[in-house]
Amino acid sequence: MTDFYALLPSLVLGVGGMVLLLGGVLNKKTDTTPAVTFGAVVLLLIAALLNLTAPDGMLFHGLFTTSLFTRFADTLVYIGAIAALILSVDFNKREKIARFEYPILVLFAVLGMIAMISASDMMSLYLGFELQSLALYICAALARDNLRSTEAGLKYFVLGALASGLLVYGISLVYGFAGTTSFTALANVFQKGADTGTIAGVVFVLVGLAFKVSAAPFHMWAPDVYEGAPTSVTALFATAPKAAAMALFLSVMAGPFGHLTDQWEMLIQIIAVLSMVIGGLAAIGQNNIKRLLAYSSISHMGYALMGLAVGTVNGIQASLAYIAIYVVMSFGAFACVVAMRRNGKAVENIDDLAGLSSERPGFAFAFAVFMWSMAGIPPLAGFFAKLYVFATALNAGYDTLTIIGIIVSVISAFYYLRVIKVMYFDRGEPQFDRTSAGAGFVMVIGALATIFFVVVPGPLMAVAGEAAKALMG
Amino acid sequence: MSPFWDTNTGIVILTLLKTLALLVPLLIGVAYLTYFERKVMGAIQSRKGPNVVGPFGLMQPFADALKMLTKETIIPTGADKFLFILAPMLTFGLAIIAWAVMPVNNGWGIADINVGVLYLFAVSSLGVYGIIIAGWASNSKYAFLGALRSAAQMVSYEVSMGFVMVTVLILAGSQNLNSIVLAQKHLWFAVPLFPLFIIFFISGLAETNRAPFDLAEGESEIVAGFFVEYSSMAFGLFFLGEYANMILISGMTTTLFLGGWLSPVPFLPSGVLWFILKVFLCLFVFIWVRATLPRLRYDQLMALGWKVFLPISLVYLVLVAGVVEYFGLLPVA
Amino acid sequence: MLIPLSHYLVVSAMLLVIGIFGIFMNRKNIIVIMMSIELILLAANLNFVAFSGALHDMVGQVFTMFVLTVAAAESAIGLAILVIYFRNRGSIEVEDVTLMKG
Amino acid sequence: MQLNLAQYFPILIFVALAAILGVAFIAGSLLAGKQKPYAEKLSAYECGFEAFGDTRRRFDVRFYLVAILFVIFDVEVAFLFPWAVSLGRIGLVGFWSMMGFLAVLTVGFIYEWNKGALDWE
Amino acid sequence: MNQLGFPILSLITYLPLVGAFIVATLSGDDEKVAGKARCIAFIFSIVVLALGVFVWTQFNPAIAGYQFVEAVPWLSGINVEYSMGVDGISLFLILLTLLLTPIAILASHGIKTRARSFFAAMLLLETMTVGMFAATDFVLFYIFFEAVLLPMYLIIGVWGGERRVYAAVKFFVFTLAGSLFMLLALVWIWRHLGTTNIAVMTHSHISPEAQTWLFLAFLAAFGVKAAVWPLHTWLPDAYGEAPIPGTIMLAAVLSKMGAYGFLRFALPMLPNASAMFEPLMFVLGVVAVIYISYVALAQTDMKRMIAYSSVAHMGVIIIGLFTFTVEGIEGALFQMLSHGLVIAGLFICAGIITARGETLTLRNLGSLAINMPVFAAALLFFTLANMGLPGTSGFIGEILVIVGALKVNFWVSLLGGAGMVLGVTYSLVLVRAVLFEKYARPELSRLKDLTGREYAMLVPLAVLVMWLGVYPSSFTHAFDAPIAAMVQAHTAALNPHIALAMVTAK
Repeated sequence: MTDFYALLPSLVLGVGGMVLLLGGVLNKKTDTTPAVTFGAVVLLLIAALLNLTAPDGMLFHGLFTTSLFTRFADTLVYIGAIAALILSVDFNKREKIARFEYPILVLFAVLGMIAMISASDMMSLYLGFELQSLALYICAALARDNLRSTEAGLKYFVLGALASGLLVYGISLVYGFAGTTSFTALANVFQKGADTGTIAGVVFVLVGLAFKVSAAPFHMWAPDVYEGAPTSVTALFATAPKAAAMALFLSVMAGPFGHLTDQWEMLIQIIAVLSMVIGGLAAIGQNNIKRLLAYSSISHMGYALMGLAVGTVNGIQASLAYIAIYVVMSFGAFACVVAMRRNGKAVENIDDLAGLSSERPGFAFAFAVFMWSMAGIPPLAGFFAKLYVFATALNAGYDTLTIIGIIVSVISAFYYLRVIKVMYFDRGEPQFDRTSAGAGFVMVIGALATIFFVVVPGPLMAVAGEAAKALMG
Repeated sequence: MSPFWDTNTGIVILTLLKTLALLVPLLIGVAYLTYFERKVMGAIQSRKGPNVVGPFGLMQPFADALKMLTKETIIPTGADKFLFILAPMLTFGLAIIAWAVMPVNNGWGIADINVGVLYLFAVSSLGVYGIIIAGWASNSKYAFLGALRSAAQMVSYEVSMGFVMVTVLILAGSQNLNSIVLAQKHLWFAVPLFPLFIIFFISGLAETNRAPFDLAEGESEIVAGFFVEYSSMAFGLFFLGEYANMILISGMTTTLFLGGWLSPVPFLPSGVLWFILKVFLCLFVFIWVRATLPRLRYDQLMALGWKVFLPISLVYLVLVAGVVEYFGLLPVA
Repeated sequence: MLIPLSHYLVVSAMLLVIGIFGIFMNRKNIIVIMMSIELILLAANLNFVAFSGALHDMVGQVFTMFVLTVAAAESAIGLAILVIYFRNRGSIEVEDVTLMKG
Repeated sequence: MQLNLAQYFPILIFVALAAILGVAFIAGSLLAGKQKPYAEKLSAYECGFEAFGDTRRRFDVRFYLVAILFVIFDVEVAFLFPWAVSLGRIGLVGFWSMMGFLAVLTVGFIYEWNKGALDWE
Repeated sequence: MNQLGFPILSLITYLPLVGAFIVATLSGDDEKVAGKARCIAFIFSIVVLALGVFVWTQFNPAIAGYQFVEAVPWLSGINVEYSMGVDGISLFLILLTLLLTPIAILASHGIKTRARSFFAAMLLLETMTVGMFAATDFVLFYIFFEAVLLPMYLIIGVWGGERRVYAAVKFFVFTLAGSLFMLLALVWIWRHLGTTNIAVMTHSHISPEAQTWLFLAFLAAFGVKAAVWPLHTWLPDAYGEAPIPGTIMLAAVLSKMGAYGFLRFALPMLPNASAMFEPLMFVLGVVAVIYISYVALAQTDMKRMIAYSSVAHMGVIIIGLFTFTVEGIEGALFQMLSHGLVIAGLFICAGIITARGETLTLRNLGSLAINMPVFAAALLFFTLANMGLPGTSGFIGEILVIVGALKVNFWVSLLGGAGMVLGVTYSLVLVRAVLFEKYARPELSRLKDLTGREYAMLVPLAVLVMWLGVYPSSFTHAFDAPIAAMVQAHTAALNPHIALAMVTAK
């Protein structure tokens, strides 16, 4: 029965998704997209609530685990997905890419993410990983008559498939040399150290995961995909899958490979530093806001990985808190990008934001809040995210890492600043379109959360701490 | 057995002999199938068929073979030479090697492997390659289009064929073809699985690109389909392959549904003759169908595969599995 | 008949390398890239099956089944995306995939 | 490690024989027949017209669709094979697991059907 | 909690935030709503000012430590509390902020476009500044310190002059880069001292070597904010381009943040490093006073001239701080208050001219004394106070600093004093150019004298300048105790045996 209760959220998503699919395809007379989207949001909400009450434990003979950690990460995924879906309603309609399949694909992607977050066996990990990837490949190419979108889909597919290929190859090596695919069994085996074959496997797994979180140097796909995919889809990419992939990264590195810290620690550090630096520097030259946010997300992944590089409970806690805050900032920022419309057309260039603040002060303010928060300027949430990561890294003696992080975060503040500069200082001809209720709602929620995080940072940190403890055991 | 047959060389020679013992009759069978077809079609169309070369025209197949052998092999200029030659060999070879697992009599299967059905399924799937390669390598529009059509067609029918095979497996509880035949001791699977039996046979027709599913080579539309550019023995190999495949499908039908070598008559002994007889029966139906039914349109053909056969076989599979599961009829595997 | 484990591993490693090179060196056709991806998955499968035999453990083979499924789904989706891309672009040359410089 | 490959030896023999036969036929005809090629003879057959355009360019997207559908269903059959054989040993859980799987597949099938993926025209 | 049993400091800090929210969400036409927004903002700032005065009345000057302390757990996990409090040092800086905000709001009569955002930003700025002065936790301090950037960046960039974008970005970049070093210092301190509570930090022992690095970090952060020469280059641009209310806040309050940082962190926490860097700071201070005074002399724009004079005065403050004498530090602190009031008055005068549609180029001005006598008197008064005329607040601050410096180093005292004399020259140049030179253009003769609103701005400032100048002890007695304690601790840290002697003497 425990199995059943813990399974309930997934069941709701899976069965509900299929029901919606049938409903959508069988009703040919009316446009079912709004109804299906609404249904999907409701399903996600139900699943999110059920998830909060799910019991801890091992499911299906150790294929899955539920713990506070998984519930924490799942919640982030739900939040990101719900926000992205809300954003998609109006955007997709205006861009004429409204298809009822999209919310269903999101549901299945979320199902995959949940599976991979809860996975405690390489097999379930791989299946969850692929379920979400496959659904997302399609999402990227959602605007199927748009060259950029299909090209994004193609790129995402090729590199994503390569990543999962490397991942599964790594898993095969780990399986072969350790003799098992179960996380707990692997952890036991690796207590005694590991041989070369295993380490090769671990490296492959690590590379595959790094691809998925788009950490440098495996980040090349992210800017193109972010730019090419429809904005509503990019909003999804930047939130839920990122959170899920980071959670997976944490659970794999801290779980089965937890005893191999000596082997992977250095790699994670390198990846973290490269991500921070490349994401931070490459964003400077961008003029497309989606590309900018892509690089920014690469850089954010670097900071989040820094917590993992520390490898302690506090480090994981900082990472989790970072991702949580990142998800909020990210969906907020993308709500703003989704709302960037002039004369009925979606615009994506930073210069198109000129004059926004005089015409739409609220919108501009929200956008500025997200940009500043991403830049890590107090008193916004993004600052605390960084502060915690730096504090834990420093506490664990990673002075160089911390200093690089701080310097990069200051340098990268300037490109966020540029967005604000354009919005507030540059004069442009107005005529921004009315922001849709959905985008406005997401924007407001995100902005409020970002601004007022400073008031009560305690609960999030406490939950993140407990989740980290649940993960590290 | 003398110790010689237990040494490695002995095993090799023995297997070789066994293989030849199967192959030679098979090839002769293929040759005479063409004769048989012309004769049957002749009879159906109230004419005589081949009757000049040899007594009753019995030497006709050899005459044909000789003719083909001496013809010029034309390789078109734009063709990929290697693939062009490879394709007919592949088609022919695949039709041959499937026979390695076919139990013509109890225990007579040359390779008595326990995944026989899977092997058959796999080998018959590979048949598509020969056609695709031929169409591609020819560098001719007709060949290419024909190849695509027959590939799509074969592939479509393979799915329902797969479902049918799975249903058989549920009843037999084994993938070993020998065991499957033995499981039909009391009741041929054609009886409880009658709709599937029909589907299987019709899919077999489609798999072999036979009438009424032969539109990939429909002369009126795309001349000869994927082998329009072939001549001489390369063409001959396709030809042989097609007939070998017919025999193979008949053999599979016999094994999976008609009780293989088992005797249908209670007091007569089972044996290889029964097998041959049943195969003959199937082949006769093959030819009969060709002689009587008109060709399907391509969309009808695809719709039949996907919209009729697939759902029926899927539903029937579930039905059979459910009945078997809940009425305790499972074969103890 | 005995085939040592290491032979399998070497073959699978070769498949992997060919696959990766196929992706990065290939300048012609996206289909080739998709085939390379399949090759990588095959390499993993080969590993799984070989290890499964060596360890007398069924998990590897079960894993292979899953990988096969995923590979099928992946190539289905990949083909679908490729087709719609081709419809828009009119070409599947790798060098043409340059609308967005990354 | 020892995989039981002995069973498959006859198949190897079969493959070898089939290959030999194929090669022999082709080689025989090459030797026996007179080869007198010239350009006209070697050009692709286009009902007597000059061939134009590239043969290996685009073709109907529906063929891709069929390929995609096939891949999906064929893999599913691959799952069914071992399941069918071992149905007796895996009990009700095994039975219903596959039913669930088939249900998912059916949903997909209904979707395809209604989307017109199965219509050729 | 504290002597009031009520988080009065948080109330003072966040009340403007509420006001900002109300102002920002006003609905209506942009033009029409401007007056309403200004009115609401003004009411809020006055209420907060009243609360601040109330705190002053309740303040016990005899206590050296923090009063009205509030502390609640905040950032779990990294051991940071939300804690606020005031002592004699921060009390008057908070009051200065509270006083100048309503005045700046009054001065923003000319802001017509996007007025809601502007007044919201002003109130936000007040929150951040007050919060920064009241914070008794380093993390909290840092947050407010950085957050000040956000509204100020917008105020300069949106409502500023022609080169506002350049100025705003330069301001942001300089300050952010500076505070980067403070952040580094912050994490170092958090790691090595295990606390970010300022009071605890101040009494922790830090090795001299670490002190050196920390001092350099603080120098970068606070030096930029305080516009210590040569880190001041953002300042003339920012002051010059910002709208008048923004300039008032920048010059009067924000520049004090840097000096406050030195006083709060660098001196008490890093006695060895402070002593070591004393000569450097003196040099910087003296250079600022003398060189910048010359630069000011060369300016052709009234606003920029006042801006440079402000840099020069910051030099005086720096000198005073680093004398480590009670006189010097008190002088510096006094000078901070005085300068805040005086410079605000000067910029208001500049604003009065611009409000009448005139440019601030000195060449285009002249003889304003003829038909704007009251204005002339005010400008003259503030200019005199700026150059330290006895009887005004400026005199007290400067004389205390010179006395303090004399105790330490004659030359510093001499050069500093000489610099102040230079201040006289540019002040006079300014006054002459604006008030007494003959009409540059005939239009100037049509300018009207002060309006009621302008009186309301200038009179309180003038009164306070007089009060500070005539009766300084009503202010100094509040910071006697903390500064005495600080100097004592500083001496003790440098010479342990003296500390021992002092203890035994008691």
